[in-house]
Amino acid sequence: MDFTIDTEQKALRDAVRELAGSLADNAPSTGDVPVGPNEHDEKAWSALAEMGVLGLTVPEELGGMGATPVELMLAAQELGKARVQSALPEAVLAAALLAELGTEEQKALLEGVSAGETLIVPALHEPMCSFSLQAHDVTATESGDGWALSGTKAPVRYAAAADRLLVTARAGEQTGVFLIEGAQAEGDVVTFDGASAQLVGSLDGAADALQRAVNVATVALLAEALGAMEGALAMTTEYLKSRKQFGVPIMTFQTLTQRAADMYVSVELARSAVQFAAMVAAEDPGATDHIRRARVVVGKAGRHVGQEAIQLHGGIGMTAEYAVGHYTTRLTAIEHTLGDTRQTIGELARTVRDHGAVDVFA
Amino acid sequence: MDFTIDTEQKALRDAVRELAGSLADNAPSTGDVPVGPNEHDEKAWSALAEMGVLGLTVPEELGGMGATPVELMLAAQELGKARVQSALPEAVLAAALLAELGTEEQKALLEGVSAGETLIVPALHEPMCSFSLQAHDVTATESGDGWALSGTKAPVRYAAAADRLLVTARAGEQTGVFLIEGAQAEGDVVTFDGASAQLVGSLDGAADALQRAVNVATVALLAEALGAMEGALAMTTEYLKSRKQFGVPIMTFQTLTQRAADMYVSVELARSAVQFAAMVAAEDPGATDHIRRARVVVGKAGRHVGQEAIQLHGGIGMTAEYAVGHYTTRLTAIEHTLGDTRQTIGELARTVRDHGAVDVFA
Amino acid sequence: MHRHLSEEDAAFKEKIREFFTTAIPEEIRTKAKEGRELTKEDIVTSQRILNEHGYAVPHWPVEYGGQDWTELQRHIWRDEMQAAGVPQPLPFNASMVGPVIAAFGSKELKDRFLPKTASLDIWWCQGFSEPDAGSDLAGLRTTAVKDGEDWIVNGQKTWTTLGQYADWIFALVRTNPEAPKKQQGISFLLIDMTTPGIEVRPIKLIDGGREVNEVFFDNVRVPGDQLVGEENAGWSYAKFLLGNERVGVAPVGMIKRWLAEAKEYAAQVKQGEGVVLDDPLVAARIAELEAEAMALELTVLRVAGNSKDGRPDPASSILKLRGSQLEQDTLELITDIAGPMSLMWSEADGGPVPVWATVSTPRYLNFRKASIYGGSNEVQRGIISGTILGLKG
Amino acid sequence: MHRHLSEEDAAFKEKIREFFTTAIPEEIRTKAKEGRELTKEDIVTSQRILNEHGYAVPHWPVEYGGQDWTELQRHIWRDEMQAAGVPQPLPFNASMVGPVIAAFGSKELKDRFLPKTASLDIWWCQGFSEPDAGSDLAGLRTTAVKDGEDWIVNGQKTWTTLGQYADWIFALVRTNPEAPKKQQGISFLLIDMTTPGIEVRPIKLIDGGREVNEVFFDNVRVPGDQLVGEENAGWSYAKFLLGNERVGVAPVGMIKRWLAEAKEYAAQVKQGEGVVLDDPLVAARIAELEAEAMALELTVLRVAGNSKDGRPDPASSILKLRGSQLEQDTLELITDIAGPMSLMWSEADGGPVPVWATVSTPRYLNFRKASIYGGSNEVQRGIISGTILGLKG
Repeated sequence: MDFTIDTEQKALRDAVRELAGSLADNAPSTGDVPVGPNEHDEKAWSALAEMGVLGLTVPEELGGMGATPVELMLAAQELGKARVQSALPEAVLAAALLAELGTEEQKALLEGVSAGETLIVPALHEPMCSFSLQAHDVTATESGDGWALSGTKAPVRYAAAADRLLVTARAGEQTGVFLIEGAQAEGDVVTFDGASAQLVGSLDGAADALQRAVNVATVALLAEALGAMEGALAMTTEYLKSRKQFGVPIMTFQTLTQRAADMYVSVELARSAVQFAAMVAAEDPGATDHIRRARVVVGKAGRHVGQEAIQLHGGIGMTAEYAVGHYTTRLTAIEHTLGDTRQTIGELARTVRDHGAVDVFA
Repeated sequence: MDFTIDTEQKALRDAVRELAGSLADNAPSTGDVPVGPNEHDEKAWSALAEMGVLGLTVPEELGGMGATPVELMLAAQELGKARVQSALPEAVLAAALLAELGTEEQKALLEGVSAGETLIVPALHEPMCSFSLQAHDVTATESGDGWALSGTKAPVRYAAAADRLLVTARAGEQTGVFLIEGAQAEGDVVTFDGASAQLVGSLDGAADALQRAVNVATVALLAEALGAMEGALAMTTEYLKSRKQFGVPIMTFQTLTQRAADMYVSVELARSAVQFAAMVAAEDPGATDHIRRARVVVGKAGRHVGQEAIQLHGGIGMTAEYAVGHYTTRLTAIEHTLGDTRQTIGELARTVRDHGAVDVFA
Repeated sequence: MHRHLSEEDAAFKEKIREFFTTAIPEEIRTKAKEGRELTKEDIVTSQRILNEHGYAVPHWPVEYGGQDWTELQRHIWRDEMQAAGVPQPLPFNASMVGPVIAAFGSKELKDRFLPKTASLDIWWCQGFSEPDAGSDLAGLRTTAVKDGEDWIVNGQKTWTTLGQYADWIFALVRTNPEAPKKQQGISFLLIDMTTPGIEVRPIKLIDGGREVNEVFFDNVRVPGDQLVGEENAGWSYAKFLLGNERVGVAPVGMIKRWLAEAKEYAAQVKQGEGVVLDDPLVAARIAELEAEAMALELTVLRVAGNSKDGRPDPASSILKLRGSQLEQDTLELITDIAGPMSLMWSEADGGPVPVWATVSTPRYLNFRKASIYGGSNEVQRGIISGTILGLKG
Repeated sequence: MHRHLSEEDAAFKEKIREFFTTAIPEEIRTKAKEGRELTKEDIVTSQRILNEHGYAVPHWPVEYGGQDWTELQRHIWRDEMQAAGVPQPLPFNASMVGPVIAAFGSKELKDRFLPKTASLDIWWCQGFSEPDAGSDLAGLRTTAVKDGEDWIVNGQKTWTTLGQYADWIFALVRTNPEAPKKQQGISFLLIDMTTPGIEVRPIKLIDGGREVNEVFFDNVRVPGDQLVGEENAGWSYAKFLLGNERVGVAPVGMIKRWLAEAKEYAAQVKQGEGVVLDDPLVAARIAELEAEAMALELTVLRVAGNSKDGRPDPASSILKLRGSQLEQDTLELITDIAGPMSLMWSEADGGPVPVWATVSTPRYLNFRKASIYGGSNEVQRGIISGTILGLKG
C-alpha cells in the first residue's frame, strides 16, 4: 500500500487548487450570499472542463483523460476545500455508466461531457423514498424501438441545467438505466409522462454497473467532504488563535483546543479512508464494502467536524457571510447524496457475517 | 407529579445512609481489597433486615413493611452511594413473585425473608443466552404432585448462600416459576437433574407477574446505580479540587471541569428517571415501558459517569485500593443485570409505533 | 413522591389543550409544526389571543396579567402549547424584559410597559451581545453617557433576534467605565427603536433565514425615565434574565412533538419493501431519544419545583444544555429520515416532496444556534462546574 | 498511490503468518486470545522463539537483531502477530529501552545490554511516573546524586508495569535540581533490580490483576557506566521513547481480532429464536467498529510511512488516542454480548459459561487504563493541538 502521490498527480492537484481558489474568490461573500444547494455555474463548469477535470475518469479513447479515481479524488478534495460546489460527482456517475454500458452512439456523448459542453446527470432519487439503486415508482415500458418513462424523480440535482438525464426506472421486476433528452425540470423535480427514452445497456447488467458508477462518484463526494473538513478545521484553528474573549485569545481555553484536536483526529482518519477508497476504486470499482466503510467513516467525521466547527466559532459560525457554516452545509448535503451513513451502516451490518477481520489488502 | 419526600421517607433514607456508611467503613480498603462480584455477607444482610430494608416492599400482612418502590429506591440509592453490594435487588424480585403468585404456605416464607433469615433469589439467567424472562434450556416436567427441573442456570448471583431459588423453566411452550429448596450451587452455577420443585402460581400467570417483579427489582438496581454515580461524581470533583499537576490544582484545566459538568448532567437526568421509575412502579408495577426508558437513561448515564470518573482520576482510578473504580465496576454489573441497555432499546424500538409522544403522566 | 396528576391538574391540562387546539388558528400552528418561518403577524395574532385569555404571561405578577399557577401547571401550559404548535409568546417580551421590569422596574415603568409587552403591542428585542462581547458578555463596550436627564448611547449590538420587527430594544450599556470590575458600571436601558441614530442591519444565516441583526447606535438620545432599576446595577438584572431564560427555553414539548412527527415521517418514507421506520436502527434511535426527552422533561418538573426566591436553580443549566442537544439530535434524525429529499431546500407547498423534508436541512442547520445563543453550552458547563460543583479554574 | 501488495510483500505476509501460527505454542496464543493473564514464562518463551528467528526486534539496528524492513513490512509483522494471538515482544524491552540504548547509548552499553534485551534474558521495567508526576512527567522528584563514579538514587516510582518480574529498570532521575527548567536536569539511568535499597510493592487493580507496582529507591547505588547518553539529557531520550511508544502501541491487529471474535461470540449466544448477532443493533455496532478500525489501520500505514529521521510524526498521537478508544469500545461490545454471563468473574475452564464471557468485565475494566497510561488521551490531544495545530494555551 502506497499513499504517496507522484509528480503528475501533484501537478494536477496544484492546478485544481489554483483554479478552485480563483473560482471561490469570484463568489460573493458579503451581502446576500447564496446559501444551500447551488445552481449550475456555466463559467465554473467550463473552467473545470478546460483543466480536464470533467473528463478525468473518462477513457482516453472516449475523449477523456483516462485517469483513475485517485486523480478524481485529488481534484474533488481541492474543490471541497475551496467551497466550489459543482455537478462533478453527478457528471462522473453519468459518465461512468455511459462508458461502461453505452452504445457507440451513447459513448460518443462523452466527448462533449469531458469538454463541458454536454451536461448529463443521473436521476435516481424519488420523492418519499430513501436512497436506492432500484427505482420505486418510476416505470419504463417498451414502446416501439425505445422505451417510455412515467413517474417523478426528485430531487434531481442540476436537472434544470442538464442536457440529458440518466434515469433509473422499473421495467417489470428489474431496474434499468435510461437516457433521456430534453426532460422538463421544475427546479429539482422532473416528471415523466410517457417520455421517450433509450435503454442504456441491458436490464440485466444495470444493477452492477450502477453500483460501480455510484462507487466512483462516491469517491468524488467523499474527497470533496475531506476538502471541506480540512477547510473547516483550518478556519477553526485560525479563529481560535485570533479571536479574543475575556481579554485573551480563546485558544487559551483548553476545552476548545482539546475539541479542535478531536476534529483533527476525525479529519486524519477520514483522509486515510478517502485515499483508500480512491485506491480501491482505481483497482476495482466494484469493491463496494470498502467504499461503504469509507462512507461511514467520512459521514461520521463530517458531522463531527461540521458541527464542532460552528460550535467553536460561536455565533459567527452561523452566518452566511462567514465561510465556515457553508462547509457544514455542504458536508450535510454530501452525507445525504447517493446514500447516507445510516443506510450504509445497515448494509454493512448485513454482511458482517461474511468475513472474519476486515482485510485492507484484499 | 411530586418529587419531594416526606418526613418518614427522609428518616428511612437517613437511617439507611448511616447504616450503609458503617458497613462501608468495615470493609477492607487497603491491601488485598476484594474486587468484582461480592460474596453474600451475613452480617450486613442481618443489619439490613433489622432496619426493615429487606421487607420494605413486602406487604405488612406477610411480615413486611408494606412500603412502596419509592422507599426501596431511597434505601438502594444509599447503599449504592456507600458501595454496599448486596442481594437486595434479587431478594426483592423473589419476594414480589412469591407475594403475588405464592400459595399461603409459600407466602409464609416472606416473614423469614424480611427478617433476613431466609434468602430466596431468582435463577433466571442461562449460559450462552442473553437475558430473557423465558427459560431456554432449563425444563420442568410434571412429576407426581410436583415438578422436576433439568438444566443449568448461570450466573445465579448468591446461589451458594441462598436457602431457596425461584427458577424459571420451560414447561412445554410456556415458562413457569418454580420454587426449589437445597439446590446445589458451584459458585454462581446451578445444575438441575430432575430436581423436585414447586410451581409458583400458574404457568399462564407467570410471564406478567415475572415482568412486574423484574420491574420492581429494576427500580432497586437503578437506584443503586444512581447512588454509585453520585458517589463517583463526588469523588471526582473532590479529586479535581485536591490533586495537583503542573504545579496547580487540576481543576484549573477547563477540559476536565467541563467534563465533570457533563457528568453532573448525566447524574441529574438519571436521578429524574430513577425517581420517576419508583413513582411509576408504586402506582403500577406493570408499566414496563416507562421502567425501560428509565433503564436506558440510567444505563447510558452509568457508563458515561463510570468511565469518566476513572479517566478524570487517571491511574489512581484504576486501583483496587481507591474507591472510585469500584463504583464503575458495580455500574457495569448493574447494567448487565436483569436486562441491559442494548436489549432494552431494542424492546422499546418495537413499541415506538404504539404512541405519539411519550406521556409521563399516563 | 407520586406521579399522578391531581384531578384539578388533569382538568387544567384538558382545558388548556382544548384552548390551544381550538383558539389559535390552525394555519399558524401547521406552519409552526412544519418548521416554516412564521411572519410577524402570525406571532402577534397568536400572542394576542393567548393574552386575551390570560395565557401569554402566566409567570408574571397577577396584577399584570400573570396567573397564580403552580410550577406543574406552568409546565403543562408550556408543554401543551408546544405540543399544539402554538408559537411561544415572544420570549423577549414574556420571559426577558417583562420579568425584569416586573421585578426591578418602578411602578411607572410597569404601568407604562407591561400591558403592551404582554399584548405584543410593543415588540421587544434584546441588545446584549456585541461583536467582542459574546460569551464574555460583561466585556460590552456600548456606552451611555449622561446628558442632563437623558442618556446618549453609542456603540453596536449584534445577534439581535427578530430586531427587524422590533419597536423597542432593551440594552445593556456601560454607564461607568471607571468601575473596578467590568461587571459593575453596566445599566439596563429601554430604547425606542424609532429614535434617531439607530440603524438595523440584517445578518443572513446559513439556512438562508434572516432572524438576527446588528443594531448600531450613533448618539442615540434616551430619556432618563427609561432606565430600569438602579444605575450601574444592570449586570444583576441581566443575570436574573439569563437565568429565567434557561428555565424558559427547555423546549421539551417541542422535542416531543418533533419525535412524534419523526415517527410519522419515517412511517411514510419508503425503503425496500417497507418504510424507514421498519429499519431497526431508526426505531432504536427514536426509542433512545424518547427516553432522553423523558428524562429531560422529568428534570424540568423536578428542578422547576426547586427554584427558590424567584432565582432559578443553577441546575437549570442542565435544561439549556441538554435541551439544545436533544433539539439538535432530533432535527438531525428528521434530516436523516428525509434522506435524499433533504437535498432540496424549499418552503413551497404542493410539490411531490413534502415541506417537512425540504425544510429539514435548513432547520437542522438553523438549530445549530441552540447550543450557542442564550449562553453557549460551554458557558452552561462553566456555570455547572463553577457554581454547583465548586470547581474554580 | 495504490493499494495492492507487491508480490514480495504478499509472500512476506504469507511467510510470517505461517511462522506465527506454527512456531509459537498454540497454548500461549489461545490464552492470549481468551484474554487471560499470561505468565512470565509464557511471555519469555514466546519472545525467545521470535528472537531466534529475528522477529522480536525488527525495528532495531540490523547489527543488534533488527531487520531491514519497510514500514509496510513492519505493519504486516505487527498485524499478523496480533491476529495470531502471539504476545507482543515485551514493550519495555523492544519498543522502549532497546531503541533508546541503540540510539543514544555508547558502544559498550549496546553490546552489554541489547542482546539480552532482545532475547528477554533481561526483563526490563519502566521507572518514569511518580505519585506526583503523571501527566506532568517532568515534575519528577526521584534524585540521583553523584558519589564518586556512582549515582545514589532516592525516591519513588509508580505504575511500573510487570515490575514484579523485572531484572532491570530504566528510570528517569533528577540529576540537576538547579536547572532553570524542570525538563532540564533529568538523566536516564539503567538500574539492576537486585541492587540493595530497591523495594517493589504491588498495586492491585480493579479487575483484580496485579500488573503495576510501586518501586521505592532508598540510597540505591548505581554504577556510573549505567547512565545512558549525556548527563541531564534524559528528557529528550524520554520524549523519543514516548513517541516510539505511540507508534508501537496502535493495537490494530488486536482490535481486528477482537472484532472477529466478537462476531463468533455473538453468533453463539442465543437470543429469542436466534442469536445475538441477529440483532440489527449489534450487527450495526460491529459494522461501525470495523469501519473505524479500518480507518485506524489505514492511518497507521499512512502515518508510519511519514516518519522522518526516526522521529515519529506528531500525528502518531492519533494512533494512541483512537487506538485506545477503539480497544475500549470493542471490549465494551464484547461485555454486552456476554450479557448476564458478564456478571461472573472467573478464568476457570470447563464450566457452562465460557472463559471469554467470564473475563469480559474484568478485561473491559482493565482496558480503561488504555486511555490513561503511556500519555493519557488528554495529553495526546494536547500534543495535537499544541504541536500540530499550533494552539498554544
